[in-house]
Amino acid sequence: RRFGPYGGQYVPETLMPALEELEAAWVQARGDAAFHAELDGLLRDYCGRPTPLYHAERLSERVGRTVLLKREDLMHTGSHKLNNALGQALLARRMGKERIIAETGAGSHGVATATACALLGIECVVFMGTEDMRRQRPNVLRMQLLGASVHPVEAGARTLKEATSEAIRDWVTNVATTYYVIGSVVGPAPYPAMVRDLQRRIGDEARAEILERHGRLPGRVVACVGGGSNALGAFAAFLDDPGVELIGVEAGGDGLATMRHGAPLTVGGRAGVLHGAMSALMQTEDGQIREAHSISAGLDYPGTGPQHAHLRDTGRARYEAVTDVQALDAFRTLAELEGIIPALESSHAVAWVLGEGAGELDLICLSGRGDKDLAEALERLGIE
Amino acid sequence: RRFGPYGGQYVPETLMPALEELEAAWVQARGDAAFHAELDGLLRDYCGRPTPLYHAERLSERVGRTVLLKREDLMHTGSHKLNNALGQALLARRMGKERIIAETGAGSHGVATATACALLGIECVVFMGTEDMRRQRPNVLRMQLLGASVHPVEAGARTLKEATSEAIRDWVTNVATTYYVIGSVVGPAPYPAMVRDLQRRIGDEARAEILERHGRLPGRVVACVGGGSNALGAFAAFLDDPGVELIGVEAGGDGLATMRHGAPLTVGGRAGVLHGAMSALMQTEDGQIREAHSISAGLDYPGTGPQHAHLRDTGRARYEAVTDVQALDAFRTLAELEGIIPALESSHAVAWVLGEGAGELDLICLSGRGDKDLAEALERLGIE
Amino acid sequence: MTGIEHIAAAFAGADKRAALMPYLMGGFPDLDTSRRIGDACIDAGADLLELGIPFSDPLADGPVIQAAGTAALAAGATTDGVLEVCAALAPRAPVVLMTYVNILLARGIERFVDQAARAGAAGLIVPDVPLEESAELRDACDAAGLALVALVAPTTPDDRLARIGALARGFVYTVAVTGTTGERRGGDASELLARVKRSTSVPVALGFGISTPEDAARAAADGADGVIVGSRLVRAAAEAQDPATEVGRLVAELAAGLAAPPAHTDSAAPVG
Amino acid sequence: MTGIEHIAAAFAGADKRAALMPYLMGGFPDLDTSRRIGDACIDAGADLLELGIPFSDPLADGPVIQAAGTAALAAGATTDGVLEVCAALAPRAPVVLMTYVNILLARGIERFVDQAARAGAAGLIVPDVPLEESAELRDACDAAGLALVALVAPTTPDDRLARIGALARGFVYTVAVTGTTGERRGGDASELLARVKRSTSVPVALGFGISTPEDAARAAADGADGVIVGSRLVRAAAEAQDPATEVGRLVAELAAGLAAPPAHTDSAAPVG
Repeated sequence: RRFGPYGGQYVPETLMPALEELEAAWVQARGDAAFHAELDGLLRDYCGRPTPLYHAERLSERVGRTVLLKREDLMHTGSHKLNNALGQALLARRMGKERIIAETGAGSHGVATATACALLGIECVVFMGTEDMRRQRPNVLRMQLLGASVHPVEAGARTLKEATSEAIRDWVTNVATTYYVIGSVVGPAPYPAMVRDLQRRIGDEARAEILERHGRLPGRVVACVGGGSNALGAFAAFLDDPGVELIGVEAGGDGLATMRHGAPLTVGGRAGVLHGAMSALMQTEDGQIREAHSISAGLDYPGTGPQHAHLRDTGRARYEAVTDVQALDAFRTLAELEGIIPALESSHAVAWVLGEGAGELDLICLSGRGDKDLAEALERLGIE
Repeated sequence: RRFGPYGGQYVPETLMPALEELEAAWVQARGDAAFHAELDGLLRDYCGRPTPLYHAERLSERVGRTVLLKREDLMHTGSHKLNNALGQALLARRMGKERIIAETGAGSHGVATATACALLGIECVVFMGTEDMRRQRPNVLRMQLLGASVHPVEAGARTLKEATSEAIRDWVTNVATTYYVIGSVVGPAPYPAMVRDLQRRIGDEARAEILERHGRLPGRVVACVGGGSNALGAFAAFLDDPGVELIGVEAGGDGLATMRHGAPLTVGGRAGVLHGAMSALMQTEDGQIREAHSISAGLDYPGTGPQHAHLRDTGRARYEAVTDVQALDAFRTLAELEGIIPALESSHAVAWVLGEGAGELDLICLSGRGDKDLAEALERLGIE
Repeated sequence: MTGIEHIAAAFAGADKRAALMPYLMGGFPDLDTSRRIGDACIDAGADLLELGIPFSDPLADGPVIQAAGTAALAAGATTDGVLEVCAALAPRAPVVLMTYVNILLARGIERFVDQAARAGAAGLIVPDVPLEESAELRDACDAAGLALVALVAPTTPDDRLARIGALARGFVYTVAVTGTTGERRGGDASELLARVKRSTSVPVALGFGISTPEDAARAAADGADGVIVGSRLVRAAAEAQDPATEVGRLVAELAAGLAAPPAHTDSAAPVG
Repeated sequence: MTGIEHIAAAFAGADKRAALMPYLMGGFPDLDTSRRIGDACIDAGADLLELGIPFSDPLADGPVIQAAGTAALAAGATTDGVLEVCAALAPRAPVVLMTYVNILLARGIERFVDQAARAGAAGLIVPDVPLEESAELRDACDAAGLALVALVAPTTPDDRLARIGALARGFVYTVAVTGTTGERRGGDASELLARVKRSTSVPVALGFGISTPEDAARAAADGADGVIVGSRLVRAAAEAQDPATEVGRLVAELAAGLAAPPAHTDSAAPVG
């Protein structure tokens, strides 16, 4: 339940029995071949896994080294989020839960959860900040069409942090009937480990394919980190490969100096508790959580997954930040060079690679597609 | 160059040498292992092929028989169109063309062409009716971001027919430097056969997989037909399987009785020439082309591929129409039952299956995803 | 007298069927007014006070207390400021501080507990520190003589209740409903209270959803040794022209409700 | 006299360096006015007339003629109506009908050709019927004595030119530029015209992009046996208060340009 000092279960007593029940169900499901067979079958036939590992030639030429993209953007619903949401929804059905809730920032996890619920015929409520609803309107429409209720959250900065708090409050209230599908490697145990396990096929697939096709391991694995599920899913397979550098790219927002960012790991944010787990946080002296800022709703979060904080402390992974402007530039560059429109979240990982001179083989986890970000990004880019 | 009486090369003399050059280049490329290796590699690593064949259990339950979905919606860019656009863009590069033009209705082909051009570093201009630009605004934004110029077409009903005419006019003018990527199995020879060949891997993959996984062939293959490239791509592999019924679903629009539709095959439209080929057409007594009508911009076309007209005449394929309302209902139904938001085009094929009582194993070509249609469809559905 | 003893004395000495513990948000609407609200509560018959230190992300709180916390922070409330309010009120009644664990972690658990004790606090409620995460905090509280109040919920099973009850200090805070703080229709808590009382030797207070004198009377009738009323009073503090007077008036009504003989209410009827 | 002979006579008898063939859109702005425009052209010195039957999707036409066709259809023009205009004009000058193949297919190729011949048409231009698709249509035209005018373009290679030229009837329509109809700056057509003339025994006319008397004179100087002027006149018909008078005035200027001795123009200079 802990990753070094991080993690834990900092939740109201009302939820503790539910977490225990969840952990037991997950341990059981994890060991059940039938569960894996169903999940694996759906990931293949429904979601389109394995996703390709694409050698981006023009991007490689631009940066002077080989760059491979793990194409989670080709997953059904357009991001890696469905790997997790589908696994948890199957678990929820197994546990006999009749209602599923989720929080969402960029909307990708909300859409993924709404999709899994439609597929399994389970009621679905998604909590979303109203600022994010504005920024990611297409995803709101998708959730509604999929039959989910989108519950607008007006508190605070009206983004992911508030949506998560509201989802937890709903869970506290309806815990008997409700399964809470957390969308990243955050929250109280067992979520961070469970979500990582559900996402680690990103890295497992990529590792197997790069060995088979390129006969070697990557020099670096680069992924964006908000909560950090795509990053941890990609990193997990390489943790025991000491030669592979792991780079988590956080949201630099307006710049680290401005405090308007979402980079608690990069700035060395003090450990604290948010949403049930201890991890690196953006907070005041007094322990109030700061509002994060990022052009990318999915990275607009002042906390991060506890295992990332531990990987940082142990030095196994390195965390850096790129700004909104750099991410936007990468968004456009990847579209123009490779015909791939990345999610603004994933654009942060691309931006880091574009800005890095050295290296020989970078593997980027392209965690999602940027269709959802078009209006926002083009406005900022001054196209249209 | 003909399919029975249909097809041909009804274009201005200026283009005839270009068509000859194109045909020669295509015949050569088709026989070149290196061309196929590059195309196959990109289709796998860049586009995500093979696409899954998904057994839609809740949809199957609803209609009382097994329904399989060929998931072209999971292709990079969100539809089958990239199979063709990528193949033709590679051909254009091989021919030394420095500029690519395309027409688009729903925008899927425009996005696919813009994507292929970005990938290969070729200039791209896409012609699109201004009514379609309004209906499919996200795709306009995507094309612009991919570096393509979107050329608005104001003539006539401002939809696909006019965009195609305008693209041909550009081609006539710039034929020396320009390759015209037609997006469907229409246009003068060799386009209908070439596009079919580039799309037939839809059917080839599906046929191989259904034999392997289900040990049998489908009872029916069902696909929507505007120009008809996804349908022909799906049908091609089954033409010599007499036990497999082939159903093309056209746009019934407001209903066949209203004349506001896009169903020239279903209503027995007289043969005529539009955009360089003879085929079934919606036209007046005097030979003026009628305006089509469909909620789906991709089916909003008064003509159709010449091979479809021939398949209809010979009885090998059957063509029916579903209305806008039925397509919208299917759009919503598939989202709610399976967590898959289909393109409004593909929704026509789903609608036909939903409305059909008999049968035992239907294979639907789900030609694209419906993200592009959200705003339009939800407004019509009265959600929001 | 330690904080734990203070609390015990307050429960023992309550001249009502159950001890009355109003909740107030420290620093809401501002520090001075919140101190005056605390005074008014004591004047009106409160036996103990629960004093909230605002936190930006209060997971266990419903909209009323959440909004009050946000407003308090916007008005400049700090942990130190609320500890000063505590110091001002503590001589008159036992004050139990309520906040979230990140507020403690920000200055270090030991330091926080030490400062709370020096501000005269009698106990501490931290709703996001369940039994499993409580060892360090309880050790610190025990060392400082502060009661680390345990929370139990309707979802808590008996074996867990036993473990929590055995480690409880001051009193057990029984959450009446599964949910966040707020005014709502409550059900019969007698069975839950009986289960909790079997698990512990300290008094058992009931909170969450209690807002009217009738609610309070029913909680007492159901067996609560104390009743905690929060959102109703915080709402009054937010809405009233003169928050202290209005909260005092409500607390007096609640105290009267607790003093009166139990009304014959249908337990299924609305009570809010 | 057959249509083919009519056309040959018109080219031979042109009292200018090259025959002048104005294009007008049948039914634009309405049927009657289009007939009067035709008369005005003949009065002003046209040697032949090209008469368009409007089609909804005219691929070979630029914006001006495209818009005129759309307007003609909106004003109720039909194939039969334009054939009546043809019948009215044919006694005064050879009329070459220009339309797209779907208009022919709508009533059947043989029937269309028969009706055109009966309306007095001398020839037929169908820009979307290239050599490869022309057999049936040419057979029908030959049978009816109608000249199926072949088009050639700058992109047409020599071997293809030879095949087209051998089958040409009436005259060869040489498309001056790669592109659609319209007013634009033209280049030197002498080389193209020489190539075309080597390939055929019939007269060679130049069209597309010719709009001024200077353009026409240059085309003649470059070797054209005839010049076709379309978009400039259709634009005049669209914009003028009195279309027939204005088109007649322009045709007279064009005719004068063709009659005058060649000006010393720099062939690279703008001519529009």
